[in-house]
Amino acid sequence: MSYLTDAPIDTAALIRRVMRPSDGAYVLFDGVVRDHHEGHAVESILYEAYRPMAEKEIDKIVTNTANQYPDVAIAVVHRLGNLRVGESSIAIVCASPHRAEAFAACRVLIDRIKETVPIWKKERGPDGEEWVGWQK
Amino acid sequence: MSYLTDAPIDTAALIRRVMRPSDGAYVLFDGVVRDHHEGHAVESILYEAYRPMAEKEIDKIVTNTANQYPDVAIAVVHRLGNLRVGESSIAIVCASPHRAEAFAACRVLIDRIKETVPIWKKERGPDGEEWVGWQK
Amino acid sequence: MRVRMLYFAVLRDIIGKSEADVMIPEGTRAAEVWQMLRRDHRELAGYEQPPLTAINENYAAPDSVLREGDELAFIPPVAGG
Amino acid sequence: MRVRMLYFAVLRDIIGKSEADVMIPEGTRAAEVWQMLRRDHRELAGYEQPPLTAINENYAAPDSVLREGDELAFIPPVAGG
Repeated sequence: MSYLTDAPIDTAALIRRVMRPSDGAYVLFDGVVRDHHEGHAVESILYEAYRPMAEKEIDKIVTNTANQYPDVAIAVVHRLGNLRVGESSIAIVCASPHRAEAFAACRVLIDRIKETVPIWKKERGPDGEEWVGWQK
Repeated sequence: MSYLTDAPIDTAALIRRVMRPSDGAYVLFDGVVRDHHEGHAVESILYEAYRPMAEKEIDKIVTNTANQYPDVAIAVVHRLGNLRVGESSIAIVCASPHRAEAFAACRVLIDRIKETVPIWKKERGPDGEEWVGWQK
Repeated sequence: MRVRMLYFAVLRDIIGKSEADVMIPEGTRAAEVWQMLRRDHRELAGYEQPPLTAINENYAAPDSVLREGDELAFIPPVAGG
Repeated sequence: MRVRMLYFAVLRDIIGKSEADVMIPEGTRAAEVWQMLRRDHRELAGYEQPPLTAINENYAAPDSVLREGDELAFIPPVAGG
Protein backbone atom coordinates (compact mmCIF):
# COMPACT_ATOMS: atom_id res chain seq x y z
CA MET A 1 0.00 0.00 0.00
CA SER A 2 1.51 3.24 -1.16
CA TYR A 3 0.57 6.67 0.18
CA LEU A 4 2.11 8.44 -2.82
CA THR A 5 0.79 8.61 -6.35
CA ASP A 6 1.71 10.31 -9.61
CA ALA A 7 -1.85 10.10 -10.93
CA PRO A 8 -4.89 12.28 -10.16
CA ILE A 9 -6.41 11.32 -6.80
CA ASP A 10 -9.61 9.29 -6.97
CA THR A 11 -11.37 10.38 -3.77
CA ALA A 12 -14.43 8.20 -4.46
CA ALA A 13 -12.23 5.09 -4.56
CA LEU A 14 -10.50 6.20 -1.36
CA ILE A 15 -13.86 6.57 0.39
CA ARG A 16 -15.03 3.16 -0.79
CA ARG A 17 -11.81 1.65 0.53
CA VAL A 18 -12.34 2.86 4.09
CA MET A 19 -16.10 2.83 4.70
CA ARG A 20 -17.44 0.00 6.87
CA PRO A 21 -21.14 -0.70 7.47
CA SER A 22 -20.65 0.44 11.07
CA ASP A 23 -19.51 3.92 10.02
CA GLY A 24 -22.02 6.72 10.51
CA ALA A 25 -19.91 9.36 8.83
CA TYR A 26 -16.71 10.16 7.10
CA VAL A 27 -14.75 13.36 6.88
CA LEU A 28 -12.74 14.01 3.72
CA PHE A 29 -9.97 16.57 3.71
CA ASP A 30 -8.89 17.50 0.22
CA GLY A 31 -5.95 19.84 -0.28
CA VAL A 32 -6.10 21.70 -3.57
CA VAL A 33 -3.66 23.92 -5.45
CA ARG A 34 -4.88 27.49 -5.00
CA ASP A 35 -4.21 30.46 -7.25
CA HIS A 36 -2.21 32.54 -4.77
CA HIS A 37 0.33 32.30 -1.96
CA GLU A 38 1.64 35.12 0.21
CA GLY A 39 0.50 37.77 -2.21
CA HIS A 40 1.69 36.36 -5.52
CA ALA A 41 -0.19 34.47 -8.19
CA VAL A 42 0.30 30.71 -8.52
CA GLU A 43 -0.29 28.78 -11.75
CA SER A 44 0.96 25.35 -10.71
CA ILE A 45 2.87 23.56 -7.98
CA LEU A 46 5.53 20.91 -8.45
CA TYR A 47 5.40 18.39 -5.61
CA GLU A 48 8.48 16.30 -4.94
CA ALA A 49 9.21 13.73 -2.23
CA TYR A 50 11.97 11.67 -0.71
CA ARG A 51 9.71 8.80 -1.64
CA PRO A 52 10.69 5.85 0.57
CA MET A 53 11.10 8.09 3.60
CA ALA A 54 7.84 9.95 2.89
CA GLU A 55 6.01 6.62 2.71
CA LYS A 56 7.46 5.61 6.08
CA GLU A 57 6.73 8.96 7.72
CA ILE A 58 3.12 8.98 6.53
CA ASP A 59 2.75 5.41 7.72
CA LYS A 60 4.02 6.36 11.19
CA ILE A 61 1.53 9.24 11.34
CA VAL A 62 -1.35 7.03 10.20
CA THR A 63 -0.42 4.33 12.73
CA ASN A 64 -0.12 6.80 15.60
CA THR A 65 -3.42 8.46 14.70
CA ALA A 66 -5.16 5.09 14.39
CA ASN A 67 -3.91 4.20 17.87
CA GLN A 68 -5.14 7.52 19.21
CA TYR A 69 -8.58 7.09 17.54
CA PRO A 70 -9.14 3.32 17.46
CA ASP A 71 -12.66 3.56 15.99
CA VAL A 72 -11.54 5.54 12.96
CA ALA A 73 -10.68 3.98 9.60
CA ILE A 74 -8.10 6.05 7.73
CA ALA A 75 -6.96 6.48 4.14
CA VAL A 76 -4.32 8.94 2.96
CA VAL A 77 -2.97 9.66 -0.49
CA HIS A 78 -0.54 12.40 -1.56
CA ARG A 79 0.00 13.21 -5.21
CA LEU A 80 3.41 14.18 -6.61
CA GLY A 81 4.38 15.96 -9.83
CA ASN A 82 3.18 19.18 -11.41
CA LEU A 83 -0.36 20.13 -10.35
CA ARG A 84 -2.40 22.99 -11.73
CA VAL A 85 -4.75 25.27 -9.78
CA GLY A 86 -7.79 23.29 -8.64
CA GLU A 87 -6.06 19.91 -8.66
CA SER A 88 -5.91 17.85 -5.46
CA SER A 89 -2.53 17.32 -3.85
CA ILE A 90 -3.69 15.32 -0.83
CA ALA A 91 -6.82 13.50 0.24
CA ILE A 92 -7.45 12.13 3.72
CA VAL A 93 -10.57 10.14 4.58
CA CYS A 94 -11.53 9.33 8.18
CA ALA A 95 -14.58 7.14 8.66
CA SER A 96 -16.05 6.48 12.09
CA PRO A 97 -19.22 5.33 13.84
CA HIS A 98 -19.41 8.86 15.35
CA ARG A 99 -18.47 12.15 13.80
CA ALA A 100 -16.36 13.75 16.54
CA GLU A 101 -13.51 11.25 16.16
CA ALA A 102 -13.65 11.45 12.37
CA PHE A 103 -13.18 15.23 12.47
CA ALA A 104 -10.46 15.06 15.12
CA ALA A 105 -8.46 12.31 13.40
CA CYS A 106 -8.65 14.05 10.02
CA ARG A 107 -7.42 17.31 11.45
CA VAL A 108 -4.55 15.64 13.33
CA LEU A 109 -3.49 13.75 10.20
CA ILE A 110 -3.20 16.77 7.91
CA ASP A 111 -1.44 18.83 10.59
CA ARG A 112 1.15 16.11 11.24
CA ILE A 113 1.67 15.31 7.57
CA LYS A 114 2.41 18.96 6.83
CA GLU A 115 4.91 19.09 9.69
CA THR A 116 7.22 16.15 9.14
CA VAL A 117 6.79 14.30 5.84
CA PRO A 118 9.68 14.98 3.42
CA ILE A 119 7.62 16.46 0.60
CA TRP A 120 8.43 19.79 -1.00
CA LYS A 121 6.66 22.12 -3.34
CA LYS A 122 7.90 24.54 -5.93
CA GLU A 123 5.35 27.18 -6.77
CA ARG A 124 5.26 28.41 -10.34
CA GLY A 125 3.59 31.61 -11.48
CA PRO A 126 4.04 34.78 -13.50
CA ASP A 127 6.60 36.02 -10.91
CA GLY A 128 8.82 32.97 -11.45
CA GLU A 129 9.22 29.86 -9.34
CA GLU A 130 10.22 29.24 -5.76
CA TRP A 131 10.63 26.39 -3.30
CA VAL A 132 8.13 27.09 -0.53
CA GLY A 133 9.70 27.62 2.89
CA TRP A 134 13.26 28.30 1.70
CA GLN A 135 14.59 31.75 2.54
CA LYS A 136 17.08 32.87 -0.05
CA MET B 1 -31.68 26.67 -3.98
CA SER B 2 -33.00 23.78 -1.96
CA TYR B 3 -31.12 22.11 0.88
CA LEU B 4 -33.36 19.03 0.75
CA THR B 5 -33.44 16.29 -1.86
CA ASP B 6 -35.20 13.01 -2.41
CA ALA B 7 -32.46 11.71 -4.70
CA PRO B 8 -29.06 10.22 -3.85
CA ILE B 9 -26.57 12.94 -2.94
CA ASP B 10 -24.02 13.79 -5.62
CA THR B 11 -21.07 14.92 -3.49
CA ALA B 12 -18.85 15.54 -6.52
CA ALA B 13 -21.38 18.03 -7.90
CA LEU B 14 -21.62 19.69 -4.49
CA ILE B 15 -17.84 20.10 -4.35
CA ARG B 16 -17.72 21.56 -7.87
CA ARG B 17 -20.42 24.03 -6.87
CA VAL B 18 -18.44 25.51 -3.98
CA MET B 19 -14.78 25.37 -5.00
CA ARG B 20 -13.18 28.67 -6.05
CA PRO B 21 -9.66 29.02 -7.53
CA SER B 22 -8.61 30.75 -4.28
CA ASP B 23 -9.51 27.70 -2.16
CA GLY B 24 -6.61 25.65 -0.86
CA ALA B 25 -8.73 22.94 0.66
CA TYR B 26 -12.20 21.69 1.30
CA VAL B 27 -13.59 19.53 4.06
CA LEU B 28 -16.49 17.24 3.22
CA PHE B 29 -18.64 15.82 5.99
CA ASP B 30 -20.78 12.94 4.80
CA GLY B 31 -23.29 11.38 7.18
CA VAL B 32 -24.07 7.79 6.30
CA VAL B 33 -26.66 5.27 7.52
CA ARG B 34 -24.83 2.84 9.79
CA ASP B 35 -25.81 -0.70 10.63
CA HIS B 36 -26.40 -0.21 14.35
CA HIS B 37 -27.74 2.28 16.90
CA GLU B 38 -27.69 1.92 20.67
CA GLY B 39 -27.15 -1.81 20.53
CA HIS B 40 -29.68 -2.85 17.91
CA ALA B 41 -29.23 -3.62 14.24
CA VAL B 42 -30.39 -1.07 11.65
CA GLU B 43 -31.32 -1.96 8.08
CA SER B 44 -32.61 1.37 6.85
CA ILE B 45 -33.64 4.80 8.06
CA LEU B 46 -36.64 6.80 6.93
CA TYR B 47 -35.86 10.53 6.96
CA GLU B 48 -38.77 12.94 7.12
CA ALA B 49 -38.82 16.74 7.34
CA TYR B 50 -41.11 19.66 7.90
CA ARG B 51 -39.84 20.75 4.52
CA PRO B 52 -40.36 24.51 4.27
CA MET B 53 -39.28 25.02 7.87
CA ALA B 54 -36.27 22.72 7.49
CA GLU B 55 -35.17 24.70 4.43
CA LYS B 56 -35.42 27.93 6.41
CA GLU B 57 -33.63 26.54 9.46
CA ILE B 58 -30.75 25.17 7.40
CA ASP B 59 -30.52 28.48 5.58
CA LYS B 60 -30.29 30.35 8.89
CA ILE B 61 -27.50 28.03 10.04
CA VAL B 62 -25.61 28.39 6.75
CA THR B 63 -25.96 32.18 6.85
CA ASN B 64 -24.79 32.41 10.47
CA THR B 65 -21.85 30.12 9.82
CA ALA B 66 -20.88 32.04 6.69
CA ASN B 67 -20.87 35.24 8.74
CA GLN B 68 -18.75 33.59 11.41
CA TYR B 69 -16.28 32.24 8.79
CA PRO B 70 -16.38 34.78 5.96
CA ASP B 71 -13.64 33.08 3.91
CA VAL B 72 -15.49 29.77 3.75
CA ALA B 73 -17.75 28.73 0.86
CA ILE B 74 -20.50 26.37 2.05
CA ALA B 75 -22.79 23.78 0.48
CA VAL B 76 -25.28 21.62 2.38
CA VAL B 77 -27.67 18.97 1.18
CA HIS B 78 -29.86 16.66 3.27
CA ARG B 79 -31.58 13.67 1.72
CA LEU B 80 -35.06 12.53 2.74
CA GLY B 81 -36.86 9.22 2.27
CA ASN B 82 -35.86 5.65 3.03
CA LEU B 83 -32.07 5.15 3.04
CA ARG B 84 -30.27 1.85 3.36
CA VAL B 85 -27.05 1.18 5.28
CA GLY B 86 -24.15 2.92 3.55
CA GLU B 87 -26.26 5.59 1.86
CA SER B 88 -25.53 9.26 2.55
CA SER B 89 -28.13 11.27 4.44
CA ILE B 90 -26.26 14.57 4.56
CA ALA B 91 -23.28 16.14 2.85
CA ILE B 92 -21.63 19.38 3.90
CA VAL B 93 -18.76 20.92 1.93
CA CYS B 94 -16.68 23.79 3.29
CA ALA B 95 -14.04 25.23 0.99
CA SER B 96 -11.53 27.81 2.16
CA PRO B 97 -8.17 29.34 1.32
CA HIS B 98 -6.88 27.82 4.59
CA ARG B 99 -7.81 24.55 6.22
CA ALA B 100 -8.49 25.60 9.81
CA GLU B 101 -11.62 27.57 8.93
CA ALA B 102 -12.87 24.81 6.62
CA PHE B 103 -12.68 22.25 9.43
CA ALA B 104 -14.22 24.61 11.99
CA ALA B 105 -17.11 25.70 9.77
CA CYS B 106 -17.91 22.12 8.74
CA ARG B 107 -18.00 20.96 12.35
CA VAL B 108 -20.20 23.86 13.43
CA LEU B 109 -22.62 23.25 10.56
CA ILE B 110 -23.25 19.58 11.26
CA ASP B 111 -23.57 20.19 15.01
CA ARG B 112 -26.12 22.98 14.52
CA ILE B 113 -28.07 21.13 11.84
CA LYS B 114 -28.46 18.13 14.12
CA GLU B 115 -29.68 20.37 16.95
CA THR B 116 -32.45 22.44 15.44
CA VAL B 117 -33.55 21.46 11.94
CA PRO B 118 -36.98 19.76 11.92
CA ILE B 119 -35.91 16.48 10.40
CA TRP B 120 -36.73 13.11 11.96
CA LYS B 121 -35.61 9.58 11.42
CA LYS B 122 -37.33 6.28 11.89
CA GLU B 123 -34.89 3.42 12.22
CA ARG B 124 -35.93 0.10 10.76
CA GLY B 125 -34.34 -3.21 11.61
CA PRO B 126 -35.01 -6.80 12.65
CA ASP B 127 -36.22 -5.55 16.08
CA GLY B 128 -38.91 -3.37 14.48
CA GLU B 129 -38.99 0.35 13.83
CA GLU B 130 -38.66 3.38 16.03
CA TRP B 131 -38.56 7.17 15.81
CA VAL B 132 -35.16 8.17 17.11
CA GLY B 133 -35.24 10.35 20.22
CA TRP B 134 -38.84 9.62 21.23
CA GLN B 135 -39.20 7.91 24.62
CA LYS B 136 -42.28 5.72 24.67
CA MET C 1 -60.86 30.71 15.34
CA ARG C 2 -59.25 28.30 12.93
CA VAL C 3 -55.66 27.04 13.24
CA ARG C 4 -53.88 24.66 10.87
CA MET C 5 -52.17 21.78 12.68
CA LEU C 6 -49.30 19.85 11.12
CA TYR C 7 -48.23 16.50 12.57
CA PHE C 8 -44.84 15.02 11.80
CA ALA C 9 -42.98 11.80 12.48
CA VAL C 10 -44.00 10.12 15.73
CA LEU C 11 -46.84 12.61 16.26
CA ARG C 12 -48.34 11.83 12.88
CA ASP C 13 -48.12 8.12 13.67
CA ILE C 14 -49.83 8.63 17.06
CA ILE C 15 -52.48 11.08 15.90
CA GLY C 16 -53.10 9.22 12.65
CA LYS C 17 -53.04 12.14 10.25
CA SER C 18 -50.53 14.62 8.95
CA GLU C 19 -52.62 17.76 9.17
CA ALA C 20 -55.92 19.10 10.40
CA ASP C 21 -57.80 22.36 10.81
CA VAL C 22 -58.86 22.86 14.41
CA MET C 23 -61.24 25.40 15.91
CA ILE C 24 -59.96 26.90 19.15
CA PRO C 25 -60.99 29.89 21.27
CA GLU C 26 -59.39 33.28 20.66
CA GLY C 27 -56.37 33.74 22.92
CA THR C 28 -55.43 30.05 23.05
CA ARG C 29 -51.72 29.45 23.60
CA ALA C 30 -49.70 26.80 21.75
CA ALA C 31 -49.08 24.88 24.98
CA GLU C 32 -52.83 24.63 25.55
CA VAL C 33 -53.26 22.93 22.19
CA TRP C 34 -50.63 20.44 23.29
CA GLN C 35 -52.67 19.69 26.41
CA MET C 36 -55.72 19.06 24.21
CA LEU C 37 -53.69 16.56 22.16
CA ARG C 38 -52.55 14.85 25.37
CA ARG C 39 -56.16 14.43 26.51
CA ASP C 40 -57.11 12.79 23.21
CA HIS C 41 -54.06 10.52 22.80
CA ARG C 42 -52.87 8.57 25.78
CA GLU C 43 -49.52 7.81 24.09
CA LEU C 44 -48.78 11.46 24.84
CA ALA C 45 -49.81 11.25 28.50
CA GLY C 46 -46.20 11.09 29.69
CA TYR C 47 -45.35 14.31 27.83
CA GLU C 48 -46.59 16.98 30.19
CA GLN C 49 -44.28 19.57 28.66
CA PRO C 50 -44.89 20.30 24.99
CA PRO C 51 -42.03 19.50 22.61
CA LEU C 52 -40.50 22.35 20.64
CA THR C 53 -43.22 24.45 19.06
CA ALA C 54 -43.26 26.01 15.60
CA ILE C 55 -45.72 28.66 14.46
CA ASN C 56 -45.75 29.54 10.76
CA GLU C 57 -42.49 27.68 10.16
CA ASN C 58 -40.54 29.35 12.96
CA TYR C 59 -39.72 28.14 16.42
CA ALA C 60 -41.89 29.92 18.98
CA ALA C 61 -42.31 29.95 22.74
CA PRO C 62 -44.91 27.39 23.92
CA ASP C 63 -46.87 30.17 25.62
CA SER C 64 -47.24 32.10 22.35
CA VAL C 65 -50.82 33.17 21.74
CA LEU C 66 -52.16 31.75 18.47
CA ARG C 67 -53.90 33.81 15.79
CA GLU C 68 -56.50 33.00 13.18
CA GLY C 69 -54.90 31.10 10.29
CA ASP C 70 -51.68 30.23 12.10
CA GLU C 71 -49.90 27.04 11.13
CA LEU C 72 -48.94 25.19 14.33
CA ALA C 73 -46.58 22.23 14.50
CA PHE C 74 -45.15 20.47 17.53
CA ILE C 75 -41.62 19.36 16.78
CA PRO C 76 -40.71 15.99 18.29
CA PRO C 77 -36.99 15.49 19.08
CA VAL C 78 -35.15 16.25 15.85
CA ALA C 79 -32.70 13.74 14.43
CA GLY C 80 -31.39 15.14 11.19
CA GLY C 81 -27.90 14.63 9.88
CA MET D 1 34.59 5.81 4.27
CA ARG D 2 31.85 6.14 1.68
CA VAL D 3 28.47 7.81 2.34
CA ARG D 4 25.60 8.16 -0.12
CA MET D 5 24.24 11.72 -0.32
CA LEU D 6 20.73 12.48 -1.56
CA TYR D 7 19.77 16.04 -2.54
CA PHE D 8 16.14 17.09 -2.79
CA ALA D 9 14.18 20.13 -3.87
CA VAL D 10 16.05 23.41 -3.33
CA LEU D 11 19.23 21.55 -2.34
CA ARG D 12 19.24 19.58 -5.57
CA ASP D 13 18.77 22.81 -7.52
CA ILE D 14 21.65 24.48 -5.66
CA ILE D 15 24.03 21.53 -5.70
CA GLY D 16 23.13 20.56 -9.24
CA LYS D 17 22.64 16.84 -8.75
CA SER D 18 20.25 14.54 -6.94
CA GLU D 19 22.75 12.13 -5.44
CA ALA D 20 26.43 11.52 -4.96
CA ASP D 21 28.81 9.17 -3.18
CA VAL D 22 31.20 11.10 -0.94
CA MET D 23 34.33 9.93 0.84
CA ILE D 24 34.61 11.27 4.40
CA PRO D 25 36.80 10.40 7.40
CA GLU D 26 35.59 7.82 9.94
CA GLY D 27 33.76 9.52 12.78
CA THR D 28 32.35 12.37 10.68
CA ARG D 29 29.06 13.74 11.97
CA ALA D 30 26.11 14.68 9.73
CA ALA D 31 26.43 18.36 10.67
CA GLU D 32 30.05 18.36 9.49
CA VAL D 33 28.92 17.21 6.06
CA TRP D 34 26.55 20.16 6.03
CA GLN D 35 29.46 22.51 6.73
CA MET D 36 31.36 20.97 3.77
CA LEU D 37 28.35 21.69 1.53
CA ARG D 38 28.22 25.28 2.80
CA ARG D 39 31.87 25.81 1.90
CA ASP D 40 31.26 24.58 -1.65
CA HIS D 41 27.95 26.38 -2.30
CA ARG D 42 27.67 29.98 -1.31
CA GLU D 43 23.85 29.90 -1.67
CA LEU D 44 24.01 27.90 1.58
CA ALA D 45 26.30 30.37 3.36
CA GLY D 46 23.41 31.86 5.36
CA TYR D 47 22.44 28.43 6.66
CA GLU D 48 24.87 27.94 9.53
CA GLN D 49 22.58 25.39 11.18
CA PRO D 50 21.89 22.28 9.13
CA PRO D 51 18.27 21.67 8.14
CA LEU D 52 16.57 18.53 9.39
CA THR D 53 18.78 15.53 8.82
CA ALA D 54 17.79 12.04 7.68
CA ILE D 55 20.04 9.01 7.87
CA ASN D 56 18.84 5.86 6.13
CA GLU D 57 15.33 7.27 5.66
CA ASN D 58 14.85 8.30 9.30
CA TYR D 59 15.18 11.65 10.96
CA ALA D 60 18.39 11.78 12.99
CA ALA D 61 20.18 14.27 15.24
CA PRO D 62 22.60 16.50 13.30
CA ASP D 63 25.46 15.37 15.54
CA SER D 64 24.91 11.71 14.64
CA VAL D 65 28.13 9.95 13.66
CA LEU D 66 27.93 8.53 10.15
CA ARG D 67 28.85 4.98 9.22
CA GLU D 68 30.15 3.38 6.06
CA GLY D 69 27.32 3.01 3.53
CA ASP D 70 24.89 5.36 5.26
CA GLU D 71 22.40 7.24 3.12
CA LEU D 72 22.41 10.89 4.23
CA ALA D 73 19.84 13.51 3.20
CA PHE D 74 19.39 17.05 4.43
CA ILE D 75 15.70 17.86 4.49
CA PRO D 76 14.87 21.45 3.51
CA PRO D 77 11.68 22.91 5.01
CA VAL D 78 8.92 20.45 4.17
CA ALA D 79 5.73 21.66 2.48
CA GLY D 80 3.55 18.63 1.89
CA GLY D 81 -0.20 18.64 1.98
